Amino acid sequence: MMHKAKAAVLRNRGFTGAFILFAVLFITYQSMHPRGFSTAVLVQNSNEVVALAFVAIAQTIPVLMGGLDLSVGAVMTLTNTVASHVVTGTPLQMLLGALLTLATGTAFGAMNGVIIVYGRIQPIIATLATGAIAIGLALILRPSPGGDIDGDLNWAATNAVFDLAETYGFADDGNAAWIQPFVNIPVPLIILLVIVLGVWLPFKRTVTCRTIYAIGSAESAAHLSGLPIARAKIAAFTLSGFFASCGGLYLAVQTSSGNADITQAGTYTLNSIASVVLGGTSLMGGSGGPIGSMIGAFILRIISFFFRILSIDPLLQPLIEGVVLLVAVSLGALRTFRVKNKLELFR
Amino acid sequence: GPEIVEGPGVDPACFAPWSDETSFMQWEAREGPFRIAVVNGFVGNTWRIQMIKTAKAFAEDPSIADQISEFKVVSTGTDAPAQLGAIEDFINQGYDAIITIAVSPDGFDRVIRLADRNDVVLVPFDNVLDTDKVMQINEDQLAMGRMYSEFVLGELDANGVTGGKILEVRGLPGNSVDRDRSIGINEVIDAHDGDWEMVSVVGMWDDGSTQKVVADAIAVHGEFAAIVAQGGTNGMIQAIQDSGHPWVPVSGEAENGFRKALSEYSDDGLAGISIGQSPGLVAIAMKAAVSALEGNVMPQLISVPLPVATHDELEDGKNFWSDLPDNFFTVNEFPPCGVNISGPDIMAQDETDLN
Amino acid sequence: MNTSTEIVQLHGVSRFFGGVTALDKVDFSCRAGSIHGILGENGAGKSTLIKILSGVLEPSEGQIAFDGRAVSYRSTAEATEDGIVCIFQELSLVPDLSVAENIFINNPPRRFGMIDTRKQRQMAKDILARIKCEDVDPDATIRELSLSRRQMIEIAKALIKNPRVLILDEATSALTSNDVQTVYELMADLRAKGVACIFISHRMQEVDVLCDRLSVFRNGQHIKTFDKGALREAEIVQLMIGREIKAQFPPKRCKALGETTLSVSDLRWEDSLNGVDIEVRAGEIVGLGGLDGQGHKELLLGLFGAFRGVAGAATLKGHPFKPASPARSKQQGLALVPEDRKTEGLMLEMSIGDNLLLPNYAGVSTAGVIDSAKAGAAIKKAIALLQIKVGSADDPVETLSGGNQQKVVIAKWLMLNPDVILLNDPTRGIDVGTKQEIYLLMRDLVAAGKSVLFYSTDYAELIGCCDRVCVMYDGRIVSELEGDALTEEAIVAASLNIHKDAVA
Amino acid sequence: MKTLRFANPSDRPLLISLVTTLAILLVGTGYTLSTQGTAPLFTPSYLLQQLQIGSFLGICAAGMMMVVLLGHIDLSIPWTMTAAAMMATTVGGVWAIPAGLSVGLAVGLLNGFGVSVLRIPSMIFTLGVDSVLRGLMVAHTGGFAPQTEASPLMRFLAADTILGIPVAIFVWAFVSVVIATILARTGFGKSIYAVGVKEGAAYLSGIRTRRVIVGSFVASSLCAATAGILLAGYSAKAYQDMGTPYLLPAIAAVVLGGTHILGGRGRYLGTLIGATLIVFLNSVLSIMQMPESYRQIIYGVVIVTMLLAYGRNKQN
Ligand SMILES: Nc1ncnc2c1ncn2[C@@H]1O[C@H](COP(=O)(O)OP(=O)(O)OP(=O)(O)O)[C@@H](O)[C@H]1O
Ligand SMILES: Nc1ncnc2c1ncn2[C@@H]1O[C@H](COP(=O)(O)OP(=O)(O)OP(=O)(O)O)[C@@H](O)[C@H]1O
Ligand SMILES: [Mg+2]
Ligand SMILES: [Mg+2]
Repeated sequence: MMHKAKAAVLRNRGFTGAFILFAVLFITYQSMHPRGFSTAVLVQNSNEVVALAFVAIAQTIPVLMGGLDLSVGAVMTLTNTVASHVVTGTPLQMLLGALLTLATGTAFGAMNGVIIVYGRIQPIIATLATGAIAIGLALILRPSPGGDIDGDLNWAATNAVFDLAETYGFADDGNAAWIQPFVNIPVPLIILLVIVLGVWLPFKRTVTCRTIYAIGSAESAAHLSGLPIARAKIAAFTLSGFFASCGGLYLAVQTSSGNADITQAGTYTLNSIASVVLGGTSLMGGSGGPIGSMIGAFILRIISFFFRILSIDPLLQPLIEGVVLLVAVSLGALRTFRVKNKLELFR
Repeated sequence: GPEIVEGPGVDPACFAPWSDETSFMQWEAREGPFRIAVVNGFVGNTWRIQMIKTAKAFAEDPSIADQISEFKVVSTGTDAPAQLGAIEDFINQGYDAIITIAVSPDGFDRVIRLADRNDVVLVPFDNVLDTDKVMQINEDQLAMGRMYSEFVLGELDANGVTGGKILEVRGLPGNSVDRDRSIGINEVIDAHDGDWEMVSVVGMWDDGSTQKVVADAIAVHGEFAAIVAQGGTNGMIQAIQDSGHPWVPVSGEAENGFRKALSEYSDDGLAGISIGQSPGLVAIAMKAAVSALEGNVMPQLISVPLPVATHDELEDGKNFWSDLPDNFFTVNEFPPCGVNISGPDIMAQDETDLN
Repeated sequence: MNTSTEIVQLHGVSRFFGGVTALDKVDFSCRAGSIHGILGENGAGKSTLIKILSGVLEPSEGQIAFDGRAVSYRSTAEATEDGIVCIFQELSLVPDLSVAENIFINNPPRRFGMIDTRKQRQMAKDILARIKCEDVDPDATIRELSLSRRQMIEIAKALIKNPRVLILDEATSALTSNDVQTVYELMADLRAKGVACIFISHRMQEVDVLCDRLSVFRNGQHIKTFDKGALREAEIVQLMIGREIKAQFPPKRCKALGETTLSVSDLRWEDSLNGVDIEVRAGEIVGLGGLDGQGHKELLLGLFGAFRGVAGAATLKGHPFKPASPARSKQQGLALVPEDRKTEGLMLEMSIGDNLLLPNYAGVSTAGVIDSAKAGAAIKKAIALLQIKVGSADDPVETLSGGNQQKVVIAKWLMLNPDVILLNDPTRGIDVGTKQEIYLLMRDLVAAGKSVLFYSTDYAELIGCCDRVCVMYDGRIVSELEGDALTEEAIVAASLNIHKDAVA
Repeated sequence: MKTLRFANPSDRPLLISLVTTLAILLVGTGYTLSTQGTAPLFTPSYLLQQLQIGSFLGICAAGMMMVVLLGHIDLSIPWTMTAAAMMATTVGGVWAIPAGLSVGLAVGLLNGFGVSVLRIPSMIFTLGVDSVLRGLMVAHTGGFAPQTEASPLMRFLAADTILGIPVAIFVWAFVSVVIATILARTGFGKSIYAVGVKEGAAYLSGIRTRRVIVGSFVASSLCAATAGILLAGYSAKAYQDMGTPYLLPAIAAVVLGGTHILGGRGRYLGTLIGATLIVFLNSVLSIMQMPESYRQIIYGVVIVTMLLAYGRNKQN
């Protein structure tokens, strides 16, 4: 049993490493924060990470397949602008609007998949191009930032469960006894976990998902094994679009608006790749998973949290941030020095 | 949160209300010294670096130093959640005032609500918010656009030019500052009775891009009667020079390089107006934050006078410096506000010398 | 003796790759309840035939019938539905997935529409027990397994599909003899159940032991099909290569040996090498024998500098030698023909010429710039030396057949004129004719004063080719056999370390 | 299908991108003819000017190609350009260009080290290096108030002309000849392809793969540094963030030129044409005063359409 557990940890050493790094950073930050471990700080932390976490998850699935999706940030931005137009009105209209937003991103992802599979274009390039298209569409939808998403929704979705109950007046405005164990949990965290686990865990147990891993690990073997390759590729990009649109939708709710910000889209795409790597997923594909990337996104965010509690020269902050990122991604590399068979370095 | 009160506000010479309709705000007075944070967005350009240096230097300035007990500056990049998160973090940490350059004119509802609940003074400046719920500080971008056009049209009138092409070099697409300046520019030109054809290119407020698009435009359109640029003006001058285009009336930002060129070539016929967004705005924002915390009545929207200089008003060592780099922004000080940290002081010296 | 129901039939099937005709109007059939061996040189079209049968490739022309009904498979999935299951020459396992996931890769047990991992693990355990691989953890990733274990998993993966036609394309080439035995039993079992097995192997003994019927292919054409025992081995070989083979192995020359070129003492690396002592002299072919996984590959790679932390002493041509990197070893006169030509030896999509020059650009450059005259001459020389069958040296090397690809790998090293040549199973998956050419070449090399260290899985080859054979067991050399002592029995005994154990 | 089958399949991308470039110029000319009745796009002065401006992108793309052929990517180009330009102008005088190039050399060595020795995916390592460089330049500007004026030699190389032809074009041509020679005619170049096809096999062939990788990254960074120095010369000064507009176009130029993004395949001529295509596309869109939104969409559509026309990955 011990032996098996050890083997399992070894097989997931990227994830384990990421988790430990995250825990160390997070606990250090919280203990240094004047209001560490309080609901307010947790709420703030989760708000900041949700959009990036969604985009990082969106990135993970194509990466597992051995491709990169350079359009995730752009799809997030596109759906953000869509949401800023349609998530308004009555609760029912808002719900429909949210679904429409998610459908837009999912459809865009599916289109990526179709272009990649039937056009036989490398994902990294295809999505570089479709990302530009997404940004163009976003700019048409929102030539300048704006939109008016319901303030209550914004407040309820970006706070703790208590505020959610209070805003919508259920569970005795958050004072009912049954809800007490949950009142301090940040809503954004719940949204993130429910969507990710709700979609990923079932998906993980399908042949399509297995095919995604298989393609990333050895595409020719997947082909010879008769796995549904085209379906899996399209599914991977479709899911990527879906998760990116979750990010866009949350961003819209969080900011009550839409913004076709090109640089922000680029930043999110690059940060999503960094999160995936920090989370222990191999860019070559085949191993890792979205949960790791979520943790990777947390790590990436926490690095900059420290600037708010430490006194560091503001003009040195970008340098420190860059160095820490470089060191963090290099940590995993220490393993390569222990590799005794140099040929293993090349796979 | 603040109360909406009747004017007039404190120290109107420094904190000038935007217009007659501007409302006034008042927070409950508290005891200093205060904890103040600046949450910047993007950091990789000279303007922002100069702004951050000004902020740090001003925090040490005797006129305000003893009212500030803790001062922190962070840059979040162009990432809305990160910027909102940083503001919220400082609210959680119990900071008294938070000064910010918003990455987007929208989307701050939540932190405004939080700031009000926690009695934190939130002061956006430069890129301000499309809201009247917070105290903000800016130069009037619309007026700036109008002045750009008025100046070049005035020059053209004086030279007896009644028609032709005018090149407009725009900034970052989707940005509200770009939008406002462009509206101002076009409004005035449309209203003029000359026969003008507008050609508009996107220079991203960046010297390189501007130089490229202006060179392109000159290559294709031949000659322009005037060039109205909002930024990247060093690049515009360079492109005019390299293409051999005659000097025509131009407008532009307040970079040192542009002013150097205006002064150098004004005898050859280069006429220009330089109006800049000043990195020194941050100092006024800090001052306004402290004033608000002290319980003074403050205008909701504070207008900082436009620092205008035309080619005939330039004076070396005063409003530009011929021996200093092109990129830094000449206008940094606002004497009516007691903000006297000049551009060369900020950029030419090491911080340690300054303090 | 058999039921003689023709389960698959091909009529006039051809397959073209661009200009290459891989299969030329082939008529072929195979019966249920039989084991059908397919023989042929490299590039004869065997793999192409079975790829067409199993839906990987579509025929350019011709018809296929299964159970008397015309079919045209567009994917392996469709073929699998009819019960045609293939174990390919290139492994179809996914390295990062677990053993259980690989075995049940596209038909996992499900519960509520989702994969039931617990049941999958249990079923994997069962099938692993059936193929006597109980030592394999169903949760281990394929990456963690040895090549022979992987081939067994591949067989397990085929078995759970309940094949009616089971195709093994050189699926036993890397198996240990124990596993080969298991596979024989499995196949006999399947035959009894009425399954048709199609078996491709270059190991004549295997084919001989196992098959009921044999078909010979040559140049994409079906030459002949006959029952086992109808023809003698020599006749079969003649059918395969289209000419008669006189002696299988070139004569060993009893020339006086030269100096010791490579000597190694107490070489250690990780768990795989536990103190190897070996000496190779100029003019000598030294064989490495033993069961799979006893450290041969590690010894060769370690000597060539591909490993870190190799301990022990070595001398090369009298000078102390520390394996540092392939580049250094190359400079010092070592060459290695690696195990897997496709992934370790060649750049498949690069041209034949570029592949030949790969280790040797310095030799054909002046002042860092390639001298095209020199380069062209070198390529021509290499092609001529090994009689590589090429259209143009600018064609990608992947267009060559396996044997010719292997020749390219060997040729690129010979161009450097190395003193010691390390060969890691160079004849695996190579046809008899080419094998013979390689044996001859090895002899020519040692005659020219080179040394060869030669690992092979084929005992006959070791006996026929080598002047001396060192048998490895558990990372050590346990026995050295020479002259008359060099017999199959002796190698087997040493491989199982019987002799040693008796002493200890 | 049949009609597009000329001599060598690897020539197809070249031909398509060449035709597309011409088509872009024709569309632009159609626009200028209809709006102002002139056709300046086919005048030598316009073409030379575009090539002059294009030389910065062209040089970046040449370097990027060296890395893409390995199957890697260099995301540190933006701030390598900026850092090289800023260090060059800070040092100034005759040492300006050597200073800028040393920045390139240092960055290339660092990138190469991270990718080949630490074996961190280039996508992430170069991204990290890019942000470190940005941090360094922010700190540099913040603490040292550097000079930003280009030296006379930098001005000459980027903005002057010889016999009416911009010097920058000669620089681009020089870089092109060097890179094309390396790739086609040297062992180092062939080794780049080999490592791009299969690093393990290259290593076992006795190629010093680490050196090859380091060498390619150095080449990429040196090209970026050269482009940065030229750009600073062209603008007469160095400024923060000057390299950012060059990253994605450089990747696009390489790919539109027919280089396979996963490495191992591609010809320099393609990259040259790819860079030219992007320069003219940018210029024509700017002339047509295309709003940013449509401009982005057109970029995307052009890339996808062209790659579809190339019909890559036809195997399987
Ligand atoms: N994808 C392909 N493209 C071009 N030619 C091919 C391709 N696949 C096979 N060929 C050619 O078809 C012929 C038959 O190949 P095949 O793989 O069937 O031979 P084989 O009998 O299995 O040989 P081996 O014993 O080496 O496995 C060879 O000449 C080979 O080069
Ligand atoms: N291509 C490579 N990628 C990553 N690591 C490598 C590579 N080649 C070698 N190494 C590692 O670097 C170290 C030295 O390697 P090696 O001896 O193969 O290279 P070399 O060119 O001979 O360099 P040196 O002799 O100076 O160490 C070893 O620890 C090896 O694992
Ligand atoms: Mg075969
Ligand atoms: Mg070494």
